[in-house]
Amino acid sequence: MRQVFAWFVLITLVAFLITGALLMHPFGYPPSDMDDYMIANSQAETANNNVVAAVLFDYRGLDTLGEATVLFTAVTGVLMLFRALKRKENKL
Amino acid sequence: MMQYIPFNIPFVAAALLVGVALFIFLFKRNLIKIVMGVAILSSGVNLFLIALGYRAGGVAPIYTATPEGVMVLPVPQALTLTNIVITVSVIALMLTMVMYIYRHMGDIDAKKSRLLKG
Amino acid sequence: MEYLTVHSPILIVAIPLLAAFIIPLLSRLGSKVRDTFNVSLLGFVTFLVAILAIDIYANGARIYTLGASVPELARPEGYMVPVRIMFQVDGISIFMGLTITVVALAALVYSLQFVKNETGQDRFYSLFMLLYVGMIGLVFTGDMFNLFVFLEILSIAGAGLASYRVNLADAVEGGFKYIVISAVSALLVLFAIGILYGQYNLLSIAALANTMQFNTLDMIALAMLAIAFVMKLAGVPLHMWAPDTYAVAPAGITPMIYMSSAASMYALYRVTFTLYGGQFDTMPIGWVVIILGVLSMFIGVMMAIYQTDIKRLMAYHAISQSGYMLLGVGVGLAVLTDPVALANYGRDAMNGGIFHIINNALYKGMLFLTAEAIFFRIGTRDLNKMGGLAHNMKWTTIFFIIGALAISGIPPFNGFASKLLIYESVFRFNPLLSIIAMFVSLVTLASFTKVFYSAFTGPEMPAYREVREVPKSMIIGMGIMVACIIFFSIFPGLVVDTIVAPATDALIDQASYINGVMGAAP
Amino acid sequence: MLSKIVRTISNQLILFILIFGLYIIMHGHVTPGGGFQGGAVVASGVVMLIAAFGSSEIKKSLRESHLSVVESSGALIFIGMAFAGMGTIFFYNFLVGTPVFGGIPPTGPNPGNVWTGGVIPLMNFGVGLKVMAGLSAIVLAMALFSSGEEMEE
Repeated sequence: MRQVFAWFVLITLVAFLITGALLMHPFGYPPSDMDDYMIANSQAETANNNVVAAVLFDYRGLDTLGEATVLFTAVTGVLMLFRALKRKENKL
Repeated sequence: MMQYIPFNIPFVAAALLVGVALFIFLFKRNLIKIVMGVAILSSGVNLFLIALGYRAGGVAPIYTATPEGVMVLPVPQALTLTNIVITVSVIALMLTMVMYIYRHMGDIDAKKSRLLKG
Repeated sequence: MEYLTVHSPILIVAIPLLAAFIIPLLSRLGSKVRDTFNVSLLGFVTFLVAILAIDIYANGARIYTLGASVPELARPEGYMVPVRIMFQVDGISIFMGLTITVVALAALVYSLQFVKNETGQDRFYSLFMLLYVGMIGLVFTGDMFNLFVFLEILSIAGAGLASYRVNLADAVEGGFKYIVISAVSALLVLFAIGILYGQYNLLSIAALANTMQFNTLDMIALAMLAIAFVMKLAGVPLHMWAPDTYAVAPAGITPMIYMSSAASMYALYRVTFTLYGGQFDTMPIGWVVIILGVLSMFIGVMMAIYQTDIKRLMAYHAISQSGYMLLGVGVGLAVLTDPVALANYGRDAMNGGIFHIINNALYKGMLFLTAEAIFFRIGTRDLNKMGGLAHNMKWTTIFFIIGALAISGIPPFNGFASKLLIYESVFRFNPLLSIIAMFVSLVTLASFTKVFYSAFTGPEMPAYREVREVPKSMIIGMGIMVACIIFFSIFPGLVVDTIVAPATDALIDQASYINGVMGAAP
Repeated sequence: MLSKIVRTISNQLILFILIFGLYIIMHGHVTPGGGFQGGAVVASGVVMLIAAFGSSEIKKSLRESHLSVVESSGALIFIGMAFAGMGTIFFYNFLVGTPVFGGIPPTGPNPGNVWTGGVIPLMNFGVGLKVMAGLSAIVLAMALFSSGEEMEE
């Protein structure tokens, strides 16, 4: 029963996804209002040849800060979990 | 939109990758496989994002010594980079937890655990 | 002061972030310095939130565009779409911001003594700040992808903190469950963002709402976003992770993880009201939210009755209480396109649902803290092994009684105020839903009476004769929340008018959210 | 610990990997690459050393607490550059037009000039430090844990 239900969920979701994929804009011809601005102005506004770097660190800088924060969070979490539990009585 | 179907193969491929990941989450109970499922799901999303930004005949959006011509969209590349780093972080933390679960239980099969069964 | 007001949206996010980066360096100076730094810093952030709130209630929503030459310049001059990331703080954002900040302050003060004897404290506090940053950024941001990034920050920090007590197998498993659910839901969100981006080449919420065409793809994206956020807020068909994670997380973190569920609820509201609001008929989505709410209420409380682990019991009650919020706001969503019904009862229902978020954050968070205080002293969460704790833990007992009465909706307390709003308005929408809500409230009361009798009353048990009251900082942490509960209980009308009504207006008024970025409507 | 051949070769290779990683980091604003990619390259060099010499050998010269400090400072450089723009706004690129990395490249394709980009090269440097230290710390901690060694607090 559980298996049948799981298959049902899976097939429904994949059908949704593939419908979505087929309905997308034609591959290779995306709409590009926002990106055209960045391509045209990144050199003048951010003094930067690499448009991707301009997007990463200037236009969408907070995302990159967030991304760096995610990595920091993960490293902090990993090191916190691998800490020694020395000062506790109930060790592993 | 039907006339574009042959050009939409990359999007369909991304959707299928996501489907593979969903299959893993629904049917597999080995914790390492679940972690791999997250990685595959993330790859599917990455492929989807990168495919969104492709422009036919475009070059990389970097002006240094580049040929003249239309450039592919830069934003999806930035989003993909962000998602890659985020996935690395998530997987590192997940694997840490799997290592601890293995140490506690001597096994990484979720069926043997009281909490992870559901 | 002027400078602080202008820049407060970003400072509220960036200062705790800076603190999280500094704490590993700072803790070399000793734990006293670090603790003082943490508390005073969060106090300063609370002050910033307060001045931002005053400014927003006086002058309306605020836009802060990162990296532009002036904060209000959401779009580059002479260009039709926004390019940069912006923070867009309106009534509901600042409402969530206030709630999160109060809970975080109480949880931080509580944690000071709680983790005193553990190792790895500097990283604990670092992650605590990051969890706070994730939540506050999630509610402030006006950009879909930025929302995803903050969702990931709060998920990873929450999962790391949930398995803080790695020597317990359950803790690691609870954390693992949480991170799997979070990763899957976040990636679903990202897929939906990809669909929206591919169609409109936009990422700003306001600009997307402005150009939304409501075609099939948009509906698929909406379904994915809704599934992802319901998964994250532990609505009932997808609630499996919540009891496990809430039960194992250390004290101080459980209320925070609970708040991150509330932040996901905010994201759900933001998507359904602001992104997909407008001309589109929201009746079916409203009914989906209502049904989710009723299921969460009912199943959550029914599961809670059988629990013997005090924190699992409270976790199921948390699920059940989320149902009230979904119910109230769902009714508002269902009648969003019907101005008469909206004015008659829809607005009241939403007021009730939103007021319930802050009430619930306070008393539920407080109850989690009292449960963890018991665990701290007697080392078990099993209700059958407790008894007679009222003799030695007087403050905890009083706090527990206040929280239990508030959560059951007993009249003088704030839980009653928000539940009454929900009952009255939902009754006019559909009487059956209101009756279910009252029934759930009664069962909640019964369940907490059971906890009270088995844990606190009865003769002093010999095993717990040596149990003392918890340390002072833990009492202060709980006391902050109790003070807020009592304030809200005495002045519910004032609170609803001051902070809840602007939040409801911000959700309903999609046009002004869009105009903030896109300029006046053509 | 692997064989002597592997150890000798990785000892020689690490230098090139470091230089290549630093090149990718510092040219992030001109050519493809940047802090994340370059940091990952350097971290992969550290992983190679851990694989070749074994984690207990590496631990003698490279402690996670040191890596943690490097990581925090990288993050502080990044957020510090963002805060430095606070005179105008958070994340404002205030160095454009100043003598420090302030050159503005001509519009359109050009040969590229490292002395451009404003705060972006500095941010790339901070991110690079952070990523190399962070990823190395994760791998080192995992290697130490699986070889059963206790970690410092």
